[in-house]
Amino acid sequence: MDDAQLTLDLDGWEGPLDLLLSLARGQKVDLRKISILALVEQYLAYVESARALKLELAADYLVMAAWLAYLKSALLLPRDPLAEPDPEELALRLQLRLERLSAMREAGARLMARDRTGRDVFARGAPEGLRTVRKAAWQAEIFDLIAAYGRISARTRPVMHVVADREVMTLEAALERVSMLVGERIDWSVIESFLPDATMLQDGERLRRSALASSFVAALELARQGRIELRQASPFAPLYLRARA
Amino acid sequence: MTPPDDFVRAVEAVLFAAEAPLTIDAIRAHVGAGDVKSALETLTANYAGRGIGIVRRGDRWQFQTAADMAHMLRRDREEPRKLSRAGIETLAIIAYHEPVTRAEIEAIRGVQISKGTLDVLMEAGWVKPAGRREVPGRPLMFATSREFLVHFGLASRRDLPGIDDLRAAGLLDPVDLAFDRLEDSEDGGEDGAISGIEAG
Amino acid sequence: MTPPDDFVRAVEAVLFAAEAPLTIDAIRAHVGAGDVKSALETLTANYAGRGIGIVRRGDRWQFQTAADMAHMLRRDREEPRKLSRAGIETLAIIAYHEPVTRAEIEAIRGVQISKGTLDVLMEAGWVKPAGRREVPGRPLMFATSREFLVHFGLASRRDLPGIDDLRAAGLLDPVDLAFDRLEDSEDGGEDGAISGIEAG
Repeated sequence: MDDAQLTLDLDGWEGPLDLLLSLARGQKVDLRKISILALVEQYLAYVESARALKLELAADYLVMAAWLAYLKSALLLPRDPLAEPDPEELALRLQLRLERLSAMREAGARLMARDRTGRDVFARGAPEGLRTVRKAAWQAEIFDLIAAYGRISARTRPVMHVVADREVMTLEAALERVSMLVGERIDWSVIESFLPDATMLQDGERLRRSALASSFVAALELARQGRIELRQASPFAPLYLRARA
Repeated sequence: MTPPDDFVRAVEAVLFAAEAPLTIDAIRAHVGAGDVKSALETLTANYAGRGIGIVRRGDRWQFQTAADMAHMLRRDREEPRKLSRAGIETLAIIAYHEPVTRAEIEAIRGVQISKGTLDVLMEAGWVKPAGRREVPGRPLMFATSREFLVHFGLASRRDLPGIDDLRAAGLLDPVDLAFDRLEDSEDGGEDGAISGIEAG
Repeated sequence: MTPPDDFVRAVEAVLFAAEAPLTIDAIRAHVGAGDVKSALETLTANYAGRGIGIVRRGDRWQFQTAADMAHMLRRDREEPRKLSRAGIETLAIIAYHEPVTRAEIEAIRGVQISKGTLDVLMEAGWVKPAGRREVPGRPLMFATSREFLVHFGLASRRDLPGIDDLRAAGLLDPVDLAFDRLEDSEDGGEDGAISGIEAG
């Protein structure tokens, strides 16, 4: 690879390591047997020629050039066993890096040369396609069902009130009671005194009112039959009863 | 399959990769000179009885999956889903009152039901149409199915608890009703007995 | 040619109809219970030497045309986009070293990766982020995808060209590790066992 070609390819380098690898390949030996010193000299010569042509080199290339110049001097000077880092070590590391880059470059080329889908091999042009039909598996428990019916019943059924039986005093009973009691009385007696003792009975107040109504009607009936007399001073005043003499 | 010669292989590959059925001329444009028709016949014979095959549609040829394998290309995946509240209430009404029309379900439920609700119940296989009511409009009636009994673990509909059972279980005591009753008794009113329409 | 049994035919039809490579589980979801793997092996043998065939790509299987039919099929087709040199090298480094960080890629190439390079590889669907390396800065790692295997016709990453030789030669180990090993062996120590960062 001559200088002219290197110059032409200036834009093509993928960094200083790439340039070094190309130069190393120029030695046409296994990278493990490469002369690092020769490689360094080639690189420095390339950078010099680029400068002579007033080509702008990226900073990476100049940094590498400076480092290689240091490596070159270290390799040429008599070996100082205390020198750190050991120039042989630096040279070996550079060689290892070149090997790795080279390996990946070859791997990339082999990868690209494979039978690639859409270029060399093809999938089916018009596949029928596979379909997955989602189907609901409906779930409900018996409790949900029963509870739902309970809920509907409670919510919507007409609520019917049934009035419980309760004790009343019938008109017949009142007639009998009033006609019997009135005969035992000598003087006028207020109608309430003919009622049964309400406090003795369960639900007494209700029964007392029923008895009052029935006894009043009974009193009217007995008066109509001429068996008793009624007396009341004014509307809503106490009503008195007395047996007819 | 015995490997065919390269010309037949080429026709096979071209037909496979094609995005639409191909005429013999179109195939030839890819594979070059050769007896395409005879290659297609060889391929048709090669694929006889396999899961895929070569078919002719008019003057065009294509690969396609065997007709008896079509059902394999589609698969059903069951996803568990819970019935909605409307769904379970509608199902309960049908179960307790069947056969019952949609209007009757709505009257009992006190709320309209959407068309989808009955569809879901029929899709689930729990409800089926059960003739028509002989009244004006002849509305469709619905009833529960055998799958309904199986799913809910019932020997028959008589196994469904009656209203008295529901009451005993407290299932007729939703919060609002119980609350109303509490208020009544505080006012000194008597307990209203609910006269249940006997179900079943 | 003996036609295969119905289970093998079903696997054949499903794989043929699929729009993308299928896992064994996906095939089973369509064809039902049976030895899918053995059916795939039967089919692979059946199609050996034909114009189309069955290949494994990672844990998925697909039909595709035979590689030697490429010249018949390229007609009228667009070439896949050409990758830049940086793109090719970066892809190779990721494939052979995955998972790998951007800094590790740059160390091998001796140059920074321009922003677009990884984007192009990810856009092509060949490279995907693969978690973060648990070191300071938690850098993102990259790895190849299933589409990478499909596109480059690899049954698995073990099929990457020359990967075994590269690993055996220590060329997939970082420079520091390789250097230490060389030093060890020069110091008369036993050959350092290759404690390569296991790929894949």
